[in-house]
Amino acid sequence: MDLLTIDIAHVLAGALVLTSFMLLYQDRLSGLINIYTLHAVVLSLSVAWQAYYQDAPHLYVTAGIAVIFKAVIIPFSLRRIIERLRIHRTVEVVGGVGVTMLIGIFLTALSLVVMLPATASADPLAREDIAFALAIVLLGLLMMVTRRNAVSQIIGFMSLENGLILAAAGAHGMPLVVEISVAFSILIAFIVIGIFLFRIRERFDNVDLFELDRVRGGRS
Amino acid sequence: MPLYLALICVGALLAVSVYAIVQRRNPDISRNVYRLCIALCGVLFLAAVMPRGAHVVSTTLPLGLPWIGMHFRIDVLSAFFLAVVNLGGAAASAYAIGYGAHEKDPMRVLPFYPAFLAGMNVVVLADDAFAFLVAWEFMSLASWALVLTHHHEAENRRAGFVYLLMASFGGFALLMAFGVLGGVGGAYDFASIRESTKEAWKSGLILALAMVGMGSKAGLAPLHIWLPLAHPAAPSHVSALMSGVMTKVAVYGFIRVVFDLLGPPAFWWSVEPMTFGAASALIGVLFATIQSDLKKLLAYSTIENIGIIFIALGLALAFKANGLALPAALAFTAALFHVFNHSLFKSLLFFGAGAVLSGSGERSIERLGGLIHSMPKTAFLFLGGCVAISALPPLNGFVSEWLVFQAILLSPSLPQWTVKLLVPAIGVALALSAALGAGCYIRAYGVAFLGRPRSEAARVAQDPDRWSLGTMAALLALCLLAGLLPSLLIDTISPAAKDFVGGRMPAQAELAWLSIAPIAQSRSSYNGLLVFVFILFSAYSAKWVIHKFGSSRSRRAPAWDCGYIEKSPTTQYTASSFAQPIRRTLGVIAFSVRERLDMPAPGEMRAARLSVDIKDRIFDYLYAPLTRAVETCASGLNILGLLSIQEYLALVFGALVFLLVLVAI
Amino acid sequence: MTFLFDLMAQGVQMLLVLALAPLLIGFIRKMKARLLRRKGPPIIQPWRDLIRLLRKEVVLAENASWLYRSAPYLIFAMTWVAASLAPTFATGLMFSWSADLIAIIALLGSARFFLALAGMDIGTSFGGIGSSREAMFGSLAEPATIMIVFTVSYIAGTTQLSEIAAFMAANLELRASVGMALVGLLIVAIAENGRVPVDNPATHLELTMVHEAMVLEYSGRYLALIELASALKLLLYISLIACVFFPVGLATHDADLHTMAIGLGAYILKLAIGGGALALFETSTAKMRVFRVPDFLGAGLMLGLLATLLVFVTRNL
Amino acid sequence: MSSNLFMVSNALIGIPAAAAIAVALEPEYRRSAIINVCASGATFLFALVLLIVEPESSDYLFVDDLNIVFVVLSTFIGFTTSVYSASYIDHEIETGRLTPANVRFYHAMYQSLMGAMNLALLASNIGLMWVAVEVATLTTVLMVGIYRTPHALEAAWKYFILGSVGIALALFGTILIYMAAEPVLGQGYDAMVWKTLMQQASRFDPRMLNVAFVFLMLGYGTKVGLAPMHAWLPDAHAEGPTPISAVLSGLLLNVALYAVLRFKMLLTANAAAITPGPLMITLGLASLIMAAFMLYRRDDIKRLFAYSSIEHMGIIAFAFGMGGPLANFAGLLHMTMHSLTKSAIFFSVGHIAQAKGTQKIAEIRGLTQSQPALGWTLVAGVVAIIGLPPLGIFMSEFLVVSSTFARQPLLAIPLVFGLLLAFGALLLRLTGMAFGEPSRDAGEVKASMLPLYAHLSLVLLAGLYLPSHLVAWFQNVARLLG
Repeated sequence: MDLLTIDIAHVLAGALVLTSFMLLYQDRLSGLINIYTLHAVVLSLSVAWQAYYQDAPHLYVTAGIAVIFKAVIIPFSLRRIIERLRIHRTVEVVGGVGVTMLIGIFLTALSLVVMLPATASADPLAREDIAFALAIVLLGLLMMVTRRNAVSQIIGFMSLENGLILAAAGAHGMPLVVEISVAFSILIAFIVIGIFLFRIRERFDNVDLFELDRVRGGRS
Repeated sequence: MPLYLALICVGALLAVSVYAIVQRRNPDISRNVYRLCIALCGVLFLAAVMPRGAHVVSTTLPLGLPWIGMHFRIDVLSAFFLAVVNLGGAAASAYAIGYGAHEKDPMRVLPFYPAFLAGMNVVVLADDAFAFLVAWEFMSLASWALVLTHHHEAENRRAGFVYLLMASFGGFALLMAFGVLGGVGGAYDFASIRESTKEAWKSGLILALAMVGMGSKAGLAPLHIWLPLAHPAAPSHVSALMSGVMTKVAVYGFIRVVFDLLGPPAFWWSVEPMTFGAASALIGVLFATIQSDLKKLLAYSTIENIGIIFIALGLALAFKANGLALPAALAFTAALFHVFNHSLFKSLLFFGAGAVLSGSGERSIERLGGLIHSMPKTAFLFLGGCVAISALPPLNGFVSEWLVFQAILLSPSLPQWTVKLLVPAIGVALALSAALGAGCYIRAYGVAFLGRPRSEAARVAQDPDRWSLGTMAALLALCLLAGLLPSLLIDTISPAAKDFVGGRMPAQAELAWLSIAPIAQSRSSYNGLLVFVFILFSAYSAKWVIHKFGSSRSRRAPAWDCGYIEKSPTTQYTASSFAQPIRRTLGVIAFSVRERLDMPAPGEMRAARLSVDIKDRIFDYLYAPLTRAVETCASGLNILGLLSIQEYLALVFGALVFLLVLVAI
Repeated sequence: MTFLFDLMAQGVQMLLVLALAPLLIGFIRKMKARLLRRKGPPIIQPWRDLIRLLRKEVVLAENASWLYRSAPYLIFAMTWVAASLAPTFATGLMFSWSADLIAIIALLGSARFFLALAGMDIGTSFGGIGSSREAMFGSLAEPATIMIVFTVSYIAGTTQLSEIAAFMAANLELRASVGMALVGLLIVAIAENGRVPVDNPATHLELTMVHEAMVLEYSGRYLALIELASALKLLLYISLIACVFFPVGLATHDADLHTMAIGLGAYILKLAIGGGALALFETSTAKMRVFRVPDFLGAGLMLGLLATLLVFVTRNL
Repeated sequence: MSSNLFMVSNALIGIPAAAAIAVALEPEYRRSAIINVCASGATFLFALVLLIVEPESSDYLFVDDLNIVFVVLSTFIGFTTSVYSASYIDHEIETGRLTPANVRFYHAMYQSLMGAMNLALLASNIGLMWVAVEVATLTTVLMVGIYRTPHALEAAWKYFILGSVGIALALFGTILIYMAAEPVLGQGYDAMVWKTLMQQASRFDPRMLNVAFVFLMLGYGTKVGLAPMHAWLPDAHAEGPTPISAVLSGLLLNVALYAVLRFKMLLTANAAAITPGPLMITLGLASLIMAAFMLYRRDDIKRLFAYSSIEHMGIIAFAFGMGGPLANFAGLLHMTMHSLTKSAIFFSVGHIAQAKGTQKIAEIRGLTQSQPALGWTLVAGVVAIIGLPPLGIFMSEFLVVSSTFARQPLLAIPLVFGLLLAFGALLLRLTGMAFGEPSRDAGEVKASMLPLYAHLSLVLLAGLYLPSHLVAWFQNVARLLG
C-alpha cells in the first residue's frame, strides 16, 4: 500500500480527534452543533476513505448514512429544538476549560498507550485508526461528564458514537458495520426525539439536567 | 427402622402444618393440631428410645445437594437428643391444648408450631452439612414466625428482628465452619468429614466458628441478647420449647461438630467453652436476678444453665484431650444430664409462667403476689420447678450440678497448668451462679406467689385447665424421678459418653441403695432417694412427736410485723427492693446500674421515689456501636442514590479510565 | 448383727446431735454471760424454751399459706439430716455415704431456700428484708464454702466427709492452703449462723437483722422447730470444722464401744472449745453494717479461692 | 444447521415479533393482553422444544447448553409475567393511570422486548447480540417512561443515557474482539461467531483481549447493574410499571450477564490474557456491599427491591468470578432462583402498591393481616431472597459461601458481611410492612396470585430437590464456564 493512503487516513482521523477537542472547548450551543456537523462530515470522509482503501463497498453506505443523517438531519433538528426551547444563545459555563483540555490530552495519550501495543499485530492503518477512535470515544465521554446541558451531552454522546463508527470502519472487513451504524442512528434518533417528545422544557423549565435531577428531590 | 419411623413422623408434622392452613376455618383446629403433635412427638420419642438393630442407623434421601443427597442418621447421641426434643415437644403440645384456647389469632401459631418441631427433629437427625443447616435455619425461621405471633406490640417485632438477624449471623458462622470442614471439594456429608484430616489452625478456626454459630442459638454470652427478647415474646408453650428444647438442639450441634466431626481434641479447645460458659452462667443469673418480667427472668436463667452445660462440655474436652476417659465421661454425662434436667424444669417453669399470664394477665411480678392462695395448684408445681432449677437436693437440678462439681474436682489430673488453674476459677463461677440462681428463684417465687396480692388481677387469678396442670405435674414428677433415681439416667447416657469421649462411668445400677458414685464410693457418692426418705422421715417424725407430746392447736390472727400492721399490700417488699442488695454489691461490675433517689424535703407532701435504670453493658459496648456504624455508613453512602446523571457518568468514566490505565501498565 | 450395730450407731448420732444442739447454744450463752461477768441462764435453758414453745398454741397470720406451715418441718428435717450425716464422734457411719460434703452444703441451701420463702409468705416488710439479705449472704457464703470444699477435697482426693476426716487424721501436716481454708470456713460459719458481727441472734427489731426478721411471724412449735434447726446448723458447722481440721479421736464405724466412747468425749470437748471460742469472739467484736457483710463474705470467698490455688502450688497434684 | 433447530430459534424470535405487530394493531386492550399471554406462552413452549434438539451453530443463531438455560428461564418468566401483567394492567386502566393507547404500545414493546432478548441469547454473532441488547434497552426505556410522570420520564431519561453509554462501550469492546480475532480467523463472519472464536481464542492477541474485556465488562456490566454503573437500575424499577420491574430484574439483567459470561469464557480460553475473575469479584463485592448499605435508607418499596437485585447480581458476579465447578454451579443456580424469586416479589409488590395506593414503605403496614395472601407471599418472597431455607437461594448461597471460605477465607468475609447487611435491612423493612397494625387500604385489587404461587413453589422445590438432569445440565454449563 502506498504511504499516501495511510497519511490521508491519518489526517482524517487526526482531524476527527481535533474536532472532538473543539467540541470540548466550544461552549455555545449553536456553535457546538456546527462543530458537530463538521465532526460528522470528517467522519464520513474518513469512513469513505476506509471504504476505498479496503475496497469494501458497504462502508460507503455507512459513510452515506453519516453524511445524510448526522451531518444534515440531526443538526437541523437540534437547531429546531434549541430554538423551540429558546436556548440557542445560552452560553454554558464549562468549569475550567484548561483542565478539561489537559484531561483530554491525557486521555488521548492514554488511548495511544493502551492501543498501540495491543494492536501490534494489526496493520498500521487499523492501529492508528483504532487508537484515534478510542481517543474520540474517551473525549466524547469526557464531554458528557463535563456538560450539564442535555443538548451538549447528546452531542458528546454522538461524537463518542462517531468514534465507534470510525473504529468499526477501521476494523478490516468487519461485518454488520452498516447494521450497527443503522442501529446507532436509531438510538440517536430516539435520544433526539426523546428530548423533543418529552418536551423537557414544559416539564422542567429548561433542559438543564441539573434541574432535572432536582425533580427527584432526594427521593430514594 | 426407627430412622424411617422418625422421618415419616417429621413428614407428618409438616403435613400437620399444611393441614392447619387448609382447615383454618375449623373451630377446633387448634385442639386437633396439638393432639396430632402430641401423637407424633410420642412416636418420635419411641423411635428414639426403641432398640436399634445396628448401633448406628443411617439413610440417604435424594434431596438437598444433588450430588450428595440428604443424609440422616441416628446414633446414641442423636437418639438422646431426639428423646429430649420430643419429650419437650409432647409436653408443650399437651400444655397447649388448654393454653392454646387463650390465643386470639391461632392461625399465627398453628401452621408454624409443627414446622418448628419438625425443624428441631431434623437438625438432630441430619447427617450432612446441608441437611443440618437447612433444618437449623428452618427451625429459626419457624420460631421467628412464632415470636411474631403477637406482632402488634412493637417490642415483639423488634424481638423477632433481632432474633432472626442473630440466628442468620450464627448460621453464616456455621456455614463457614462447614465450608472448611467440607473442603474445596465440597464433601459435605458428615461421614467423609469425619474421615478428612484437619490441620491445627483449621480446627481452631472451626471451633471458634462453631462456638459462634451454636452459641448464638444456645444463648451463650455475648451472643445472648436476642434470647431475653425473643423467648418471652412467643406464646408460653413456644417459649418453653425455645428455652427448654431449641437451646438443647444448639448444644447438640456443638457436641456433634466439636466432639464428633472435628476429631481428637487438643487441650486448649476446652478453654473457649469453659470461659464463655462461665461468663454466660454469671451474666445470665445476674440479669435474671434483677428482672421483674417473669418470662424474661426465665429466659435469662436459660442463659445461665446453657453456661453450665458448656462448662461441663469444656471439661469433657479437656479430659478427653488428655486421654482421661473416665473423668471425660463424667463431665460429658454431667452435661447431658443437665441438658435433660433443664429441658424438664425450664419447660415446667415456662408453663407456670404461662398459667400465671393467662390466669392473671400479668407478666411483671411487681404486680402479682399471693398467687399461692388464688392459684394453689400452679403455685405448688411452680415451687417444684424453682427447687429443681435452684439445684437443691433432692430434685434433679442438684444431681447434674453435683456431677459437674465432681468433674471439676478431678481437674488435678490434668497435665496442663493453664487448664489446671483455670478449672477451679470456673468452679467459683459455677458455685456463684448456682447460689445466685437459688436467690433469684426465691425472689421470683416469693414475690409472685407469696405475700399479699399487689393487684386485683393477682387476687382473682385462676388455676389453669386440667391439661396444663396435668402437663406441669407430669414434668415435676419426672424432675423428682430424675432426682431420686439418677443412676438410671446416667446409665442410659453412658453409651453416648462411650462413643464421644471414649469412656463411660461405672454402671450405676448395681450400686447398693440406688446411689450414684461417679468414680468410686470412697471418693464421692450421693443418694437422692435416701436423702429424700430421710427428710420425709424426720419431718414426719417431728410432726408426729410434736402433735403427740406438744400442742397441735393454732389460731388465725392478723400478722404481727412488730406490732404495726400496714393495710396496703404495696408496703410489701417488692421485687426490685428484694434485688437491691445484689444490685448494690454486684451491680456495678456486672451491669451499669444507676439509682436515682428523689427524696422530698421535710414538710414537702409528695412521695419520694427511687428510680433504677440498668443497662446491659454487652449491648452498650458491643452491639450499639455496631448498629451506629452501620447507620452512619448507610447515611454516608446514601448520596450514591441522589447524584445527577453526569455524576453517575463520571463514575463510569472514572472506572473506565482506571481500568484502562491498569491494562496499559 | 453388724448391720443392726451400724443402724444403731447412725441412730445414736441422729439423736446425739439433736440433743446436743440446744445445749451448745446454752453453753455459748452461758460463756458470753460469764465473760461479761454475768451469771447467765443455765445451759439447759434453750431446751426449756423449746419445750415451752412446743406446748404453746400457734398464732398464724391470716394469709399464711400451706408453705408457711410446712416450711418449719422441712427446714428442721433438712438441717437435721445434714447434721446427722456429718461425722461427729465416728466416721463412716451407715448412711454417711448417701450425701457427701457438697450434698450436705446443698441440704443447708435447701433449708435456707425454704426459710427465705417462709419469710416472704406473710407479706410483711420485715420478712422481705430478712429474706432478701439472707439470699444475698447465702449467694456469697455458698460459693465460699464450695471453694473450701474444693481445697479440702483436692488435698484429700475425695468429697466424702468420713474419708476426708480419715485422710486428715492419717497425715496431719501444716499447710498454708488448709489454714486459709480454715479461716474461710470460720468466716462462712459465722455468717451462715447469723452470729456477731454479721447478725445478732440475741436481739429483735434491730433493722439490720436477718435471721430474726424472717422468722418474725413464727410462734409456738414452728418457732421451736426453726430455733432447733438453727441450733443444729451451728452444731453442724462446728462439727464440720472439727472433723475436717481437727480429726483427732474420731472413731471408725467398725470400732468397738470403747473407742466410740473416746470419740464421743473428744467430740463434746471440741464442741465446747468451739463454742467457747465463738463466745469469746462474739463478746470481743461489734456488729457490722449490713452492707459491710458482702465484703466480709467476699473475703471468705477470696480466701477459699486462694486456698484452692495454693493447693496446686504447695502440693504437686 | 438442522432445520428443526432453525425453525425453533426463528420461532423464538419470530413469534414475539409477529405478536408485537399484532397487538400494535389490536385496539381493544383486553384482547391485546390475551394475545400477549398467548404469544408468550407459545414462545415458552418452543423454548422447551430446545431442550430436545442437539446443540447447533450457524453464522447468526446457535444453541448450546449455556444459552438454553437462559432462554428457557427468560421465556418462562416472560410468560408468567405476561399473565400477571394482564391483571395488573386491568387495574391500571380502571384507576386511569394508563390509557388503552398506552397499553397497546406497552404490549407491543413487551413482545419486542421478548423477541430482542431471545435474539440476544440465541445470537451466535457478537455483533448481532449487541444489536439485540440495544433493541431490548430501547424497548425497556420506552416502557419505563410509559406513565409520563416527571419521575417516570426522569427515570427513563437516566436509564437511556447511562444505558446508551454502556452499549457504546460494549460496541467498542465488540469491535476490539473482532480486531483481535481477525488476524487469526481472517476477515468476515468467522471472526465474530462464538463457535470459531471459542475454538481459536487461545491464539488471539491477549493484550487486545484485555482491553476488549475492560470495555465489555463495563458496557454489559452497566446493563447487569453492577456498581458503579448501577445508577439507572433503581429508578427504572421504581418508576416503570411493575411487570416491567419484574422483567428487568428477572430477565434483562440475566441477558446482560449472559453476554459477560460469554466473553469471560473467551478470555479464560486464552491463557495469556488477564483472568477475568478478579475484576468480576471486585465489581460483584462492590455492588453487593454498596447495595446492602443502600437498602437501609430506602423508603420506596420497589426501589428497595431494585437495590436487592443489584445486591444479588453482585453475588452472582462474585460466584462466576470465583469460578470452579461449585461456584459456577452456585452462580447459575443463584441466577435462576433470583430471577424467579425477585419477579415473584415484584408481582406481589405491584399488587400491594395498588392495594395500599402507595409505594412508600412507611405507609405500608400489617399486610399479613389486611391482605393475608399478598402479605404472606411477600414474606415468603423476602425470606427466600434473604437466603433462608428451605427456599432455593439458600442452596446457592450455601455453596458460594462455603466453597469461597474453603478456598479463600479472606474473600468470604466481605461476602458474608454484605449478605448479613442486606439480610438485616430487608428483614427490618419486611417486619415493618408485613406485621403490626395494618394501614388503611386504598381499594380492592383482583390480584392474580397464580404466577406468584408458581414461582414460589418452584423456588421451594428447588430448595429441597433439584431434578437430576437439570443438575447434569447445570454442571455441564459450569464446566463450560471453567
